[in-house]
Amino acid sequence: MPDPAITPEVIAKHGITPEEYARIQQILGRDPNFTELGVFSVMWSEHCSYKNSKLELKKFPTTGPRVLVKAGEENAGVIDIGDGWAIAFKMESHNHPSAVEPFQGAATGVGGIIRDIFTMGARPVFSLNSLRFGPITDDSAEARTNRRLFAGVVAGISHYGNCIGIPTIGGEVYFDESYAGNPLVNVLNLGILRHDQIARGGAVGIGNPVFYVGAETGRDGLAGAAFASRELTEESKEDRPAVQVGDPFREKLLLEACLELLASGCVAGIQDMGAAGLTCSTCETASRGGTGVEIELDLVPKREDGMTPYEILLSESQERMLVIVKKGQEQTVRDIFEKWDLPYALVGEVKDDGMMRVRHGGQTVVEIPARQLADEAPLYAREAAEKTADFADFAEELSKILSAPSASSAVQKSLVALLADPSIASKRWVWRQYDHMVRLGAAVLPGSDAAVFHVREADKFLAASADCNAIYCRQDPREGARIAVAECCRNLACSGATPLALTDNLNFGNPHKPENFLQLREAVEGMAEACRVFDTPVTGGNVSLYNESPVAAIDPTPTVAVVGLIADPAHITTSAFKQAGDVIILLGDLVENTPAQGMGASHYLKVLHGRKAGSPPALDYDRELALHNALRALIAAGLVRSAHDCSEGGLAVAVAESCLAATPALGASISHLPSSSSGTTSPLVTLFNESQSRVVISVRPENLDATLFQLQQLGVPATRLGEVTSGDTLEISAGPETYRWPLADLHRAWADTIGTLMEG
Amino acid sequence: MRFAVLQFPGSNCDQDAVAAVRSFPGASADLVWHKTNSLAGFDAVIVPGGFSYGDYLRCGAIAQFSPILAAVKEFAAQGGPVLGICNGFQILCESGLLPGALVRNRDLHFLCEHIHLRVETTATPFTKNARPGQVLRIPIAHGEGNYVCDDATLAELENNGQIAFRYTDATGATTEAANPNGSRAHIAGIRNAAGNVLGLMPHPERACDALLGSTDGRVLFESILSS
Amino acid sequence: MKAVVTVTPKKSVLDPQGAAVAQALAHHGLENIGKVRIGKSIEIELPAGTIDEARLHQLCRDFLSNPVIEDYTFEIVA
Amino acid sequence: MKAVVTVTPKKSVLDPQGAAVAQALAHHGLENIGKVRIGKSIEIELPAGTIDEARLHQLCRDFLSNPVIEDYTFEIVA
Ligand SMILES: Nc1ncnc2c1ncn2[C@@H]1O[C@H](COP(=O)(O)OP(=O)(O)O)[C@@H](O)[C@H]1O
Ligand SMILES: [Mg+2]
Repeated sequence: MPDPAITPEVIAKHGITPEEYARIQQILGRDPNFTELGVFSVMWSEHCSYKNSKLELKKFPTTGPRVLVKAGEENAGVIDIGDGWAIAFKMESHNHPSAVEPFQGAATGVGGIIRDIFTMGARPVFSLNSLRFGPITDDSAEARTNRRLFAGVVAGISHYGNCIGIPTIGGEVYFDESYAGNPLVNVLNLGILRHDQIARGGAVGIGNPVFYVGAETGRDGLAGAAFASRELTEESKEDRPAVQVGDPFREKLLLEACLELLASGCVAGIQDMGAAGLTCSTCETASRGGTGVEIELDLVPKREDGMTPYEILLSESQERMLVIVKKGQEQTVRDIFEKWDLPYALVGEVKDDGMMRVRHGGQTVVEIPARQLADEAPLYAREAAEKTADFADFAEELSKILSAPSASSAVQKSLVALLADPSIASKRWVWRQYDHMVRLGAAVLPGSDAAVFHVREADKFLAASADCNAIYCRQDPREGARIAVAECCRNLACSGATPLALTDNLNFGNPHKPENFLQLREAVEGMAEACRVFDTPVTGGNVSLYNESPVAAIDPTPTVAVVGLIADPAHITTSAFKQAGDVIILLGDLVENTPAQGMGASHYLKVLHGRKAGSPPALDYDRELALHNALRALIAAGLVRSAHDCSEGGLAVAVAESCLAATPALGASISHLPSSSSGTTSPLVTLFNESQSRVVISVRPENLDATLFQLQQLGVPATRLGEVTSGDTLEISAGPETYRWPLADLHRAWADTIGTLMEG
Repeated sequence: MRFAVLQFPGSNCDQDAVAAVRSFPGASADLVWHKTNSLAGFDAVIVPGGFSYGDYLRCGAIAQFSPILAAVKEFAAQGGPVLGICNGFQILCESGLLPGALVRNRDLHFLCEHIHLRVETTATPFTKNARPGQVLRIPIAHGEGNYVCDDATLAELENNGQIAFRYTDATGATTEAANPNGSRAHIAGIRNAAGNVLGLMPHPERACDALLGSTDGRVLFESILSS
Repeated sequence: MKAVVTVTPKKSVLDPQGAAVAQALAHHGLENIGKVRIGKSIEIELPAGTIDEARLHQLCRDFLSNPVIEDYTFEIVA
Repeated sequence: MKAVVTVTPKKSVLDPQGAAVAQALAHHGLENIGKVRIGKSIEIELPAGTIDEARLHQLCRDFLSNPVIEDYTFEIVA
């Protein structure tokens, strides 16, 4: 079948603008053929080129004394963790594929990010995942669809991660209308390596042979990068044949074979085939190496007959790698890949002419300057809307809600409703489907503030957390992004860890809409600023734009994940109360000193009043940093029995979670809430405000004075709240009232909600 | 004592088993590649967990034809101690070294969590140091751990004392709620008639280090090391 | 009545399970083996007359197969 | 030639997947549904004459099914 002629329609169908086409003509000095047009279209898609976001991403800090490989240089940044050991980690999204086929979409997302990590020469050690779905609570057709997506995504992550034997040790899941029809599936993987094991993705050494290793190329996933760079529409369903099916078993073999190959010393460069497959890996390795690469498509292992050059080059079949081998050491590759029963083929050679050249059936079918293709995509500074945030109405609305005569009886039911909200409720139904214990490292199991993992080969303790409160980001993307970083670092501090570095996944709507682009810019600037404050350089990440269902754009969701180091296993701290009689202390203020009193954009408003309204709580860097340092100091001094930060749902939810996280559950009696605040402030505010920089800790009674003294020295406000009890109730006195909740009721709301919704 | 830890394509608890064994004084462990056909020089064999051959077709179905399995059969026939953990248990059932089969969990989900199991027999080299009726807290991590067999086989297992572990609650009582996967007669592990081959779904190697929340798995390794 | 639905992976979609089984069969003496594809066979017992073909098609599409990656056929056995 | 092997869970053996599908179908209007059993359908492509019935029986018994829990049937399609 002859290639279609290149008409304006064909160009437009490839998502290439007339200006971009002119640029292609200029680069080539001629018209592209059909295959070359396809190659440009995927490389210049947002997914591969970041053409709409790159100018923003440059605002992130990427350097620091621990940074061994910077974000953007290679597949993932590499961070020094001491004693000659390093970690490589990055987050990646698979939102659109998961919307179309949740199980395989999520599964191949896991596979893709794992390849990025072992491409760096690192052995993958653990994964996290950050998920967003539409509401799952009612019996509507929409909720049924959301439950199907949720179940499918979790099963897909479980399938791939468990089979390959990499524990999924943490993550987050939220439910909100804005993700209906457009779920977010972001997965992080982290790997461990020695400093001298860092592998590079450059095609270096003129004349070096180029090997294709891994699964055969099929027609699946055709032009997925371009797919990810479009809005989801009804027609997207026609993209369905593009669905990729993952094979975690093959990937496990590929992982072991590649690490063995890298250890053999015969590798000059290595690159995974992710988005845009063979195309991306050939032109990127050539561009990085400052060389050219020529490959012969007839030699590529294929799953189907009769594939055209266009199909072979654009296929996104999974579990494949490109390896540039030192000349003369070809046999090593053959031996290792035969040992692992994996397909491989010598498909090309490194050239000195800077071209990506592809041959097929005795003819040259692609000849494009590699650097211009890989690294010189057009960059766009999109138009951002004016900032318009105006929350004047909100003060009035809030005072109405809080002064309603029923406010105090509302306290009783509000805590239960918040704990039963699927975004706050226990995610055990999710994480017990993930093998989080393989590799013998899960020192803190899922369910605490941060996951803690003992990396046995390096004898290091890493803590990791992923966070983003998208209601905050919707109301104020800059503040929301700052808080996401702060909250992540706070979670680490609660576990006894010091942050090392951060990775992010920027999930936004169509950047051509100025209001969406404003959100992106605000979030990036807020995040970049916070990264500087918390000293967490960015190791890489991913941008997922065009997250819009037919109805509307998603709430802006700049997910962040921070990885930290715990100096001494004795410092590992969890959120669960430990023993009756321990004293409960709040670090930080009871209520922030602003008109919104930390109630803006709160889960209380959303869950109890169906409103996403008001300005989010304000973050004060100095207070936040002082809090983290104080936590680490108290923990190192052996004073802290449990630590849990106040986030969604505020103080009451934090205390309840610390009760319920204990096995068996422990009660608490909060009897010392200062009367000044409870006098003038509604108990709803006292208990459910989401003011920042707050952590609930428990200490042994004999350590109370020493703890309070240290906190005073460190300048962190502290309030003694009450005691952990052995009883079966949570009891809180706020103002004139005392509220009592049987733990069994709270437990049912919190522990069983998601399972009951999902299992029916 | 020298342990062979088998390594199939897709094994993923092989390194964990090696690490656990090496944490005991006097024990050494080596990985043995599935294409090998001899176990000469080894005192005990562990068939570790994971997804051998992707668990495609049926869990453990493809692994039973590996060259190393022939060697395992010979080793077992001569009375050598063989421990199959999780996927290893499935492989031992598929290859006929243990009776019965393992099918999908009752609720169809993969489940990873700490559970309790009761020691039902101390007449195996891996449980001889345990107390009969001792309750162990050990993690499971499987999607297909639901033990099935026909009535005659079950009767035989019961009569010969071949049921090695049952799922229970923390007090040692068998209940539906404490049975994580719907396993017949709450079976978590069984042994062969001779007693030298033991398979179980829970992962004792994940319960050998206090840092990971339980050391109850150590008794299996201590038992074999003291024989 | 009994309906027997056969669900198979679409031709263009990767079938990792089939590929692994083909490799295993090749090791077992079927060297010249071609493709192996593994699908599901679903037997449904129903009182006679409960279901017509149109409804069964619908169930196959909505429940029993995943139209994104699978095809189905069925037979109604008296 | 093509061999199509159908493997089904034995009647006496619990089939959790079949039970779940039966329940889902019952929720969706097939109230009187009886048993649902989910098995496998395995299509094997081979050069003509590669395999005879006896050998295929053997493969089914030893590998493609587990006789403890499954039955099989096969068809050879030209
Ligand atoms: N949100 C982000 N923050 C920081 N760096 C990013 C972000 N998104 C992408 N990058 C970086 O841009 C580079 C290109 O990313 P990407 O195309 O996703 O790599 P890959 O080929 O592995 O998919 C990577 O180094 C990545 O880490
Ligand atoms: Mg990459």
